Amino acid sequence: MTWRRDKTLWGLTLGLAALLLLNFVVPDWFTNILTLSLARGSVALGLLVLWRCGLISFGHALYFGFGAYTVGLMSRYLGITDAFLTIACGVVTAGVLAYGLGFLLRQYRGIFFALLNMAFSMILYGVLAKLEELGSTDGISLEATTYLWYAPLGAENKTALFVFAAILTWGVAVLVHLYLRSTLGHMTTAVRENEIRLGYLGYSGERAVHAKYVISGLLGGFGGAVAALTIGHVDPDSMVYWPVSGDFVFIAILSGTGNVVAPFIGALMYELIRTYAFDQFPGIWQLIMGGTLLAIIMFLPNGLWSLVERRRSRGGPGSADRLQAREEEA
Amino acid sequence: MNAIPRTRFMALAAALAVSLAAGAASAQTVKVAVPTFLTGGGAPTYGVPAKNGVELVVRAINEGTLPAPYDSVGMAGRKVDLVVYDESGGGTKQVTELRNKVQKEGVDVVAGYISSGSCAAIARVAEELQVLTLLSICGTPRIFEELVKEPKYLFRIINHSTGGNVGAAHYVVRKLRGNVKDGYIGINQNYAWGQDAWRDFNLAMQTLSPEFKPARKQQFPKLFSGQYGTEISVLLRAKEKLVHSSFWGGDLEAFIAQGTARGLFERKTFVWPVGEITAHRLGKKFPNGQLARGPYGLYAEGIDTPLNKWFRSEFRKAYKQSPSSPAYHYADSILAAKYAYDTAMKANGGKFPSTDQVIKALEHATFDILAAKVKMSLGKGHQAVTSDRWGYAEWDDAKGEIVVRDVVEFKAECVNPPEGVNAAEWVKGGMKGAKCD
Amino acid sequence: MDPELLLIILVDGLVYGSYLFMVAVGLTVICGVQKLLNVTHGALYAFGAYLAATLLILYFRLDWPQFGAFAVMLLSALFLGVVFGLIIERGLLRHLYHEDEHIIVLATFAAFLVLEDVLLLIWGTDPYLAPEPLGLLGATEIAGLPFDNYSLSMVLLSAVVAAVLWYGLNRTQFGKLLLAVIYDRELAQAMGINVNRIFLLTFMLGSFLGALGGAYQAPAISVQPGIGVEVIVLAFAVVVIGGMGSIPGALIGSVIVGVARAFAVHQEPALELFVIYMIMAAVLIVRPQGLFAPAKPRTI
Amino acid sequence: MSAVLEVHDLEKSFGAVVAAHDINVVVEEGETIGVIGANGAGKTTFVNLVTGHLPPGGGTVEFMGRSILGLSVRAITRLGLCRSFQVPQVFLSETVFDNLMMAFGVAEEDGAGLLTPLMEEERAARVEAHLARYQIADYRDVIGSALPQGIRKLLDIAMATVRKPKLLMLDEPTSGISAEEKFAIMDILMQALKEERTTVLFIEHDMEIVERYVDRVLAFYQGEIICDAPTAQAMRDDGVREYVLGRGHDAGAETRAAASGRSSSGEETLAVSDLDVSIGATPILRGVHLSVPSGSMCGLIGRNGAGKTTFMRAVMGALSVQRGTVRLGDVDLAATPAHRRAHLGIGFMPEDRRLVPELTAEENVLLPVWATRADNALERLRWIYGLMPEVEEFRHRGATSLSGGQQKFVAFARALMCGTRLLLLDEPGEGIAPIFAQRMVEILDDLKKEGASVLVAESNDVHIARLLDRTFVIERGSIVDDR
Repeated sequence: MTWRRDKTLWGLTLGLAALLLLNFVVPDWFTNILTLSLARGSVALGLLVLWRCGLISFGHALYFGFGAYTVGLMSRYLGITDAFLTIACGVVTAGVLAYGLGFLLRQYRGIFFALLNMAFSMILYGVLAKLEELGSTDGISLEATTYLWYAPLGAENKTALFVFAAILTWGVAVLVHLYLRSTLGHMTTAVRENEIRLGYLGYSGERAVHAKYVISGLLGGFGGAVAALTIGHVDPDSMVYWPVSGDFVFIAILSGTGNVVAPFIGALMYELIRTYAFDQFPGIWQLIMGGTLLAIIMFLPNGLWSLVERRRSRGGPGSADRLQAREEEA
Repeated sequence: MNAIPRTRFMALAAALAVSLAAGAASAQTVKVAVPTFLTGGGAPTYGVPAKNGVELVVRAINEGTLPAPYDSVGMAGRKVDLVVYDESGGGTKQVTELRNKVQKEGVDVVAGYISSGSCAAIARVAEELQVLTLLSICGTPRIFEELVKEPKYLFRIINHSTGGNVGAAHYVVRKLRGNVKDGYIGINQNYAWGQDAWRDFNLAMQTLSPEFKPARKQQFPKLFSGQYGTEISVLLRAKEKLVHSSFWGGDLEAFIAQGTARGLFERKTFVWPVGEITAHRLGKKFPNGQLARGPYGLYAEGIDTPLNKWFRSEFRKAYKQSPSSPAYHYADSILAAKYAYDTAMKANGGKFPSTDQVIKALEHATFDILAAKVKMSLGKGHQAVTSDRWGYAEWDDAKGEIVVRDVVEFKAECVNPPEGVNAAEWVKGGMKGAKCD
Repeated sequence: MDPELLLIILVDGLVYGSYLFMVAVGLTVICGVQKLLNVTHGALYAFGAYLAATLLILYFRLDWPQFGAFAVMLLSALFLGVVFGLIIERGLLRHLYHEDEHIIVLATFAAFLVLEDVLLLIWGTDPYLAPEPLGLLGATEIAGLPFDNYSLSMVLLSAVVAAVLWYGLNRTQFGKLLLAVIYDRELAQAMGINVNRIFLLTFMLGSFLGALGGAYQAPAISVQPGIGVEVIVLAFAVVVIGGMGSIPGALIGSVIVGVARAFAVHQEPALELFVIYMIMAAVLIVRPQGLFAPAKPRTI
Repeated sequence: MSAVLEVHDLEKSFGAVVAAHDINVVVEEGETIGVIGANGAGKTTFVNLVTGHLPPGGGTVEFMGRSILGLSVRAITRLGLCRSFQVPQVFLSETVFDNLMMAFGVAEEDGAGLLTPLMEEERAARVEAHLARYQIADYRDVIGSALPQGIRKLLDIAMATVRKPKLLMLDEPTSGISAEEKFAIMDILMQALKEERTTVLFIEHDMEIVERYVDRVLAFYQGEIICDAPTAQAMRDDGVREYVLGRGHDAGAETRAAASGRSSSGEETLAVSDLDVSIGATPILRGVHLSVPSGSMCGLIGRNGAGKTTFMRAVMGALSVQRGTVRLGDVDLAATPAHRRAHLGIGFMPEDRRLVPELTAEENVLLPVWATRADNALERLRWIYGLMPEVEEFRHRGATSLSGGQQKFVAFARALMCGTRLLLLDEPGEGIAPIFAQRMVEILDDLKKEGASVLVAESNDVHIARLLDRTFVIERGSIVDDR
């Protein structure tokens, strides 16, 4: 089991290639949805890192918004539109915030962790909605994105952004996958099931949670930065308000925690369901989203990825144990 | 990662995508997308009346039953295919939806948007998507001043919000000097519209009559908070007699209910830049006060153009109530589109015009809307100005409805900055170049 | 500071605090007994407000005694409590009690989304106004300012609700059985207590209180789409501040937030928006379990 | 020899309960020390204090010549002071291999090294060697929750030794392991530890284990060390005999059977056959047959973790029955909702008392009556007070203000309140002072004379053997002896 060949890296790379090829086939609006899925998927990936150790944040729009606003403010006040620089800054500022708040949050588990995150995201929402310098509720519109010396316009810019985002997201997913394979990354079950034992092995659960929290904050910032570039606009209502955090948890539930690929598939499914519901049933699209979420919770509690796992578990020795473990978790 | 589920998943996604793409436009109509609030707090007072206004006018356009000059069938001879969709959910969603509507469903014109946040979010995207977009209500002057300085596809068919609040200040200084001698205080919702409204009003007051002082601290309660007991205490305690409030919708209705129970409106005079819509709904329960803005809604009563008479009577017939200003604004945007298409066709020798020709026809144009004339004179010919009307609202027992008395009409050039001047700086700088009378 | 102003701040704070308490108390009851955070509570509040407003409008068309309005509010809350209690508890939560607490929160979040649209399907987007009861009780002058007695009666109502709940929980047989269920479900069952029925009754009670909060607010607000979304975050914050499941905690938490907010509005309006979250963050930093929750037992 | 651990004047109290007082211990390198004492004597608290899990109220702790007072568990562990647990603390959803892999990973990596892959060939080889040393390689791919108790215990200890600690503290290494297995497992363990030259301090109840493996004994009683001496000497110590071994009271054992009042009528009150019960995916009970004849007192005897509590919970309906039947008279309990048992006349006393803290003693006793609305409640209460006059004395005190023993009596009274047909008592004598345990036996004796049907679960039947009409010995979830 433990020594199964690691196919995820190949899968990720194939996925990247497929995405880049897909770009030539699908219509523009679909490219837009794909880019947004990459952004939201990254945030959900951050939630996955936390969720594996039994924690859920109902306030990750905090980091999403932080990354997005960093990009927005750089564009507005510094005139910096370079994608490399703005995304890097968005990621770093979100990471620094997560590092700071992490000292407090790492002491909490369960619903308190979830709600305290929500409280912080609502404080950020309040600040953004209040201050005209930060665009208030109207938000901030971004100048067209540039890539070092390359400054495409119009539809070309969207394609460039998609390619850029896809490659970066690939890199991010690979890094997270490598992290999850590391000793620190493996401290998920350990934190969820038995922090006392972890302490007596020589590492503290709080430190492990802090590390994971920073990683999830970085991913949130990354997602927010990419989303800001994709939308071309940042505003508090659609980036920081609490239902936005709810959407990320929705995607995480939809995806399942099985693999780093899952959140991206989940995010795409989410976008498609939402677009479809909004198109076909404009009056009751919330009802459809809620119904979908309920159905997932009731019938597919381990998310879409469990479909993959289930198929895989039919073959290969030793997989039954892992499946059993999963039932235990439930 | 396993290959099999992935292919299966991609197939599923592709199937979804195909089913989404179905229903793309047929060629022989003008497809008009109308974003408006169908859910959430903006729906009842703004979104739904707006939708009603649009649907009424579009039906009439397709039947050719509008009065002149809009009495031809369709836009440039083609029937209008209307797609109304929800504006709630914030800027991100609106950007995505706009893309979907344009790229997936192939709409030709977008006419709508209530919230400034939506407008700010989609402004550049509309230009990028090259779709003719007529903004209907969202008030922020930043659209053409900051966001899109070289507009091509983006137009706005009403005054931006500065005009309304400057008009309010003019009216206060001219008609309500007695109520403002102890100064004035503001209570506005804590978001962009509320903040802008207070700033414009306050600056205009300072320019027009610096002897009237604003209160030391203004109230900015959270949007949709619904509980105003404490704020009402503060207002009751304040020495200032005049209160500026750009509240709207459910917040305004709750504020009025709670304020009435505590005698607030007997002690203070209120300036409501967007109170007109609520006055419609509350009727007798609406406290007396100043209302804004423009020749719409209540203020359009008694404006005897054939278009306005038709609109008021048909609207009453269809929806059992008078049209409020959002109904006017949305209907006006459709009229603007029709004007542009029809004019462009004429210029094109009777052939259906290209989008560029339609845009050319609309830039710098002057044309009739329901109850007034608009001039597309600002924002390089993309931002309309109209005159602004202010008055004192009162319940009239005899008529059984709210009437407006002491109406003063301010010319468009009086309450709007000249072309090329930033609105906020114009007000701050003493409203130079304003032509009042 | 001016003592009159202090008095006014206190009264304003109590009125706002009682609003918070009425909004949060149902949530905290369910949270305490069933150990779950119920997001549908926001929808219950909205349903309560809608039903009460609709019935009040109808009621005031009749020529019946005006004070019957209060009975109308109470009855609509009772009706909703029973109906929704049954539907949500039996239909949804019963199947999820063995799940992780996060999953239950998410399930109620999903149910909340569904209910919001159901509300729209039933009542449409039109706002409902029924302000008549607001004027029914007259006004009182406190420190030179008129206060409407309806708002003040909310303080009384909160006090009554808190007292009845406290008495019911600590002084009646049913309450003592409830304490046993709260303490340990398995033991309660072994002692012959039908925990399933207690859960259903508790959920109905919590739903009733949520709907009552909405119904009593209905005359003071414009009842329209979206009112549930705002309420749920406030209620969560109060429950977290007071300690999950603690009724005195919810009461004291509400009063603290209410008075702090009134202070901000009178003295420093710019801070109003943050008051509740700052108090919540501060309480959690100092007392992670909230003001009134018991400490957890040792694990090894 | 040099001192590995020096503890001086260690103090700790939880509220009014003194858990450690004036503790002075010096552990020399290479020693094997046994810590003995009744439940609640402060043994585990001692380990918790030394390893940094609990902050001491006072005193000094030096490890390898350096003060470790105030350091975190993590830091102390990294210095080489490790421990195992009474209830094994393993990662239940991970395999044995993965558990150890994690342990090795944390032990071997620090700083940036924590970001290198956990799974690597060389580490895996070390894990395999460790598995072999502790003879658990057969269970390599079994997840923690599915392990037999003894193996789980070994895994717990194996995880604690990954770091090659200077000093290892084991908390009841043989609890929950059957009598046949215990020496085998201890041999494996002590052999492995000797190879690594580890100094060991372990808490143990089983005197056979203590006498066989330990050089020196520390005896705890009510938070204090009452004896610190070489093993043989300690076993002869009066204090140890009185407070730890409890042998001073054994004199009454010869009255066995003499007191058995009525004989059973032959009908069965409780009849359990072929019962299988699992918790999660782990089977706990396998094919249990057990019956309690009407009017008899039966014992269910087995070590910690043998399945006694699981059996009781299954009868009470808290766990679902996978297979088999559970009948009370002619009622099929498996098909009856859990809360109906009290209505049917079954009284249950849980091992850990579980009094509702907000209520008084009497209110706790009355709970079942309120729930079942049974008749004759006052009469029965008076009868119970007659049986246990001490409960009547403190009936108005809050549950939390009572001592552990008093709480046990209240829990007992509560079970009696509705237990008109059958009483299930889970370890009534466990975790309370000998004087209370003695009194408990007296009450059981009285109860027996009244002709009640009772099933008592105990880990050993030393105190109650004479009262039992029938004894079922349970081991690893099966009844192995029925006498």
